[in-house]
Amino acid sequence: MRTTFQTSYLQDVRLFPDVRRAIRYAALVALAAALPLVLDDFLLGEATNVLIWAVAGMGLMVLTGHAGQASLGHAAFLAVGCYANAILMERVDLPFVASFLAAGAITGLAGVLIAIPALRLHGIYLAIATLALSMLTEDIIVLAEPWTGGVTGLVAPDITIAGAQVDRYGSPDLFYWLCLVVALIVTLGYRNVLRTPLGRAFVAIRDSEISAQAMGVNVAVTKACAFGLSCMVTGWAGALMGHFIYTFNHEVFTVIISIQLLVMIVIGGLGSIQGAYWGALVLVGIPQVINIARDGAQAALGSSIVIPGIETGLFMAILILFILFEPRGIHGRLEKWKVYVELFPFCRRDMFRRQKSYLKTERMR
Amino acid sequence: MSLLDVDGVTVHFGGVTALERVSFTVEPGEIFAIVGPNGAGKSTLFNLISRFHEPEEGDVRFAGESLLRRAPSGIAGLGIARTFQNIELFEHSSVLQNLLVGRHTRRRASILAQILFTPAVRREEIAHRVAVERMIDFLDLQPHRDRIIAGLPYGIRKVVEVARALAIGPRMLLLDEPASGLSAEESRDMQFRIKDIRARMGVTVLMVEHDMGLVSAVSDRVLALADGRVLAIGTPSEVQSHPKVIEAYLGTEAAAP
Amino acid sequence: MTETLLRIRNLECFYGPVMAIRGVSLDVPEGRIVTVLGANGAGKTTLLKTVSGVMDPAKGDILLAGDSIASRDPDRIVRKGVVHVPEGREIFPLLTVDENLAMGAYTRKDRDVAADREMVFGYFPILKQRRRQTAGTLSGGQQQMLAIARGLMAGPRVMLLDEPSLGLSPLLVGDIFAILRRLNAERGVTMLLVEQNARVALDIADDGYVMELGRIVMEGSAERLRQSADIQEFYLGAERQGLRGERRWKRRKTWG
Amino acid sequence: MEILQLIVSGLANGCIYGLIALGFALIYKAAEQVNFAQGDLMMFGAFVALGLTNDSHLGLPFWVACIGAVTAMAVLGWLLERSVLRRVFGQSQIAVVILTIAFGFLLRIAAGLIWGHDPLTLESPIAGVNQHFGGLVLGLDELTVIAVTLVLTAILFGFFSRTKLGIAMQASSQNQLAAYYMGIPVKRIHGLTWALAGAIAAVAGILFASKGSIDPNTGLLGIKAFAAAVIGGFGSLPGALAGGLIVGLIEPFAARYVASGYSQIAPYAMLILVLLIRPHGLFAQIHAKKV
Repeated sequence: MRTTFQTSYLQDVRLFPDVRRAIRYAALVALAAALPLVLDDFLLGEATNVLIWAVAGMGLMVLTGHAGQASLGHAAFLAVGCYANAILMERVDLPFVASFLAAGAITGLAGVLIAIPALRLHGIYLAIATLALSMLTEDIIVLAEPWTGGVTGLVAPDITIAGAQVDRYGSPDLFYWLCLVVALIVTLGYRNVLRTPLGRAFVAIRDSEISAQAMGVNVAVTKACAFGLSCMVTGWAGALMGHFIYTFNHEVFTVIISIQLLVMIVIGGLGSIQGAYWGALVLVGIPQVINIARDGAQAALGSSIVIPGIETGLFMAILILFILFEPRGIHGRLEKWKVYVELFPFCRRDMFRRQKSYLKTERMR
Repeated sequence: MSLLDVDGVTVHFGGVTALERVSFTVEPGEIFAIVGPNGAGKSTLFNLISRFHEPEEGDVRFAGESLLRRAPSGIAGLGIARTFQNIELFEHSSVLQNLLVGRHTRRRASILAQILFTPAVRREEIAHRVAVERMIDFLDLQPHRDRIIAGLPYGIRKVVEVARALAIGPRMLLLDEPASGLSAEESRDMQFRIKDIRARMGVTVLMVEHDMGLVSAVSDRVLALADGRVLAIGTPSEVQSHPKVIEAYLGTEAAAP
Repeated sequence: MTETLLRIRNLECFYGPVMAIRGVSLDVPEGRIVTVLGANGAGKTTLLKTVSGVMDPAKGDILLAGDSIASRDPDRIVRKGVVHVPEGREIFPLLTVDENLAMGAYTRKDRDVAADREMVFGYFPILKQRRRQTAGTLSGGQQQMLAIARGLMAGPRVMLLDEPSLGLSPLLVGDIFAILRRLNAERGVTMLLVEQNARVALDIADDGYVMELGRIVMEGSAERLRQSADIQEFYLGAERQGLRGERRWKRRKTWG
Repeated sequence: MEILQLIVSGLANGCIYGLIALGFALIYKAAEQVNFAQGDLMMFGAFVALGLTNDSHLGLPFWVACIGAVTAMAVLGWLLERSVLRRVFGQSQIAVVILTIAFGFLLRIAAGLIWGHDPLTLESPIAGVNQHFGGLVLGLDELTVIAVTLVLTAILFGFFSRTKLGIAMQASSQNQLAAYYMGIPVKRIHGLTWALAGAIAAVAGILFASKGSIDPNTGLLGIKAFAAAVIGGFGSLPGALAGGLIVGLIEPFAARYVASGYSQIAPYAMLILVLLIRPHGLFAQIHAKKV
């Protein structure tokens, strides 16, 4: 087992606790940046999709995983970001970078506005209220036809950055790099938040609101911050998503998407940045796996099998298995393996065994 | 001027009187204990100072300023820190992280600066670590520094809670039953710690405690409450020998020397 | 010589990776009060939880009148007459006092429940006054009484008591221990008592064990434990001011 | 007269929501779990009854099919608890929420595979029979729905407040550990609770399918019933019924007097409004925690 000796106060404060990890992550980023050189256009599109979902996942993760506020309505904020970006580019004629930033700001503001009434709600009630919000989104998009194009929807405008045309179909590698840059910036900002008072305040209100207050943490302001940051990032993901799918209408941002997003971060591992990426990988990967399996079955049986909703079904089945056998998600499972390897051969089976646990009512507040 | 001035506060909970015109003052540098039977209103008094409850009458002033105008989260910023009877720590964080939350009121950087992790934020973070490490040293928590609270024994958690409260850098520390659930040995350690907190950090201590051994060993003055009213106030021996206190709280057996 | 009712043999128990109990054996004779003393984190609560079945032992056996009850579901163990009164006032906060007591008698099919309720009210008159009140609105001391009273409603042969004095005023501690002593004398209830307040515990107990870091380090009659220098310094210390005084260093424990 | 007609059809619809909401409330009260699959259980129950009784399927007598569906759904509820939910016993409520969401999806896919995706109607003796009271036309189906809902709510209410088992259910939801200490078989009680919720879902499904057609997505109605349960205050049985009626009444009136597009929005807008005014619903059972 490797032991890190504490030799300075800086050690806890640094971005990476040790050099090894810094090198590992640098290699990972380099690999990600080199992907367009290796992959064909289809797979590169899928990789882009993973990055977009990971950004959305990080948006929800900060709220649910760290600040402990479960949301079943984040598709609404994807929609706000997506429409705000498209409308700003189209109607106000803003360049992409400006409209993208503004879309994040608008969505963040929307999040803060939602947070103010949501402050009084806890746990399951908050989840339900956000679910209702998600249900409303579809109808509101239809009702706000003058801006959103209603049922017909909108077409994502072309992106030009520094004279270069960034198009999902025309220049998929540029669009991929754009998404990669956004994902990296968000990841870095997220990591920074976690090692500063703001991130600690998030965790504090998640674990005990009452003692957070006694420590001087303003619960209302902190929750509003969490909602604001979360929605801002989700809005950015929504804006990218708009460009990725090219045309969109009210049917894109359904409550199913909200649920999928939450399920995704649970599978990835709640409370970890890596979890958002793992979850996105699973979410985007499943249809591909099914396609491969279907092609295989078709070749073997000679007839095609079509089961409607199989993607969602498989996704949900994976979710059930994860909650039952690895509630800490993919990230948690990997961490356990790491401990196992580091301790080998001194790792006991009991180490990760959970003792029976019991719940008390949450109706006493 | 008194540090804390509780002036004629009255609190009712659905017809039950929790506090009835209670007044007392705590002087700077004092260790002041509140005793009394269960349900006498001791915790209510603490929650009043923490602003979790609202008094119907009366005022609570800290260093001359009324607390009633502050939000619950504004109390720590004034320099009042507290612990809880049933321990309210952040269960899934390490001891170090818990203590760092105690530094929350000392943060200066804006949200944007925190997201960007500017050099100023870095300097501030290091200052927080230095302060917190000092607290860890002071209360002998080094072996548990990086351990998650959920896995710590009860006695250690009690100390962590005190450390977290001290990380605020308070002028007054409210301890809610610091020795409850501790063995005689641990309770004796707690006694030394409370004395050190006053002697070395100059913090005024206000505590609620049942263990009369601890109360008489550390406190300068004691307030006895029963049914929301003040029974007696004075030195530990005065209060312990007060007939009404014996009748309502100590019982005859415990009062016998 | 009385029969051994509860017999624990070589018990080992884990909290995740942490070994909380490291091979504990103890005997509780019928009709006696046995107390387990020990510092925090010594594993006393874990011991009781393992006996009552809410935690599973990794090794070892628990015998009730000769039958193994280790790893059984808690409800089966209650039916065999072992009732656990947990620490920290674990009551049903949204039910009334009466309903809480009715739940105490959940496993019983006989008709004496009403009589037992009157008996319990005899011991705790305050509960009778509050019988229609929601238990969550009781004061801490009353909740503690309710927890004990509820345990009695099961008509137990063995009561496992976890820190009944926690957070109570000295007067109330005296009251509750007087009631426990009466229960033992009048109804012959066998008790396994885990207590931080060593003085009151040794006062009512017949025998005692001392647990440290998951092991039994000392056992004997309550009288013998009271005489031990270690017990006096580490467990009765607060009550006897002179013993350690302002001395900050600690004597090494010998458990002789 | 038109208003009266709207009220009656709103009440009948509201009773269906109320019945689903009753399932939510029941599980919350007895296990403090939140079942997001209640709507899908209802849909599945309706399909089971349909599969047993419709001529194009098994063609059994209607009442046999009813009993069969209720039994089958009770077993399904029990199996769900036994095989899946019991494994997350003692973990946070959110785990159960997510598990039941996933289970709901699987039920929807299963129903689609077995009975197809086209809307089907249940051949029920109470469908399409009308009673005339003056100018008022009342369907037998609507009357049955209202009567069954009232009776079921009353029975469940009595069960929870009067019987030892009902109180034990409440006890085990409030403090699992203490319930165990008292010898209450908490896990078995959870199984029973879920079986009961499955049975109620089947009743709601049969009544719903008697009033109109069903398809695998009918389960999404559960979300509206969910809003109803929350409006009424989670864990309160009369509250669930009241919430259901409120949602049922608000829909036709919003459609009639505002605009048809708003009847979908109205229940959720109502939900958000209620949560803002009373964060735990109208009949909430929440107490202040002592620090």
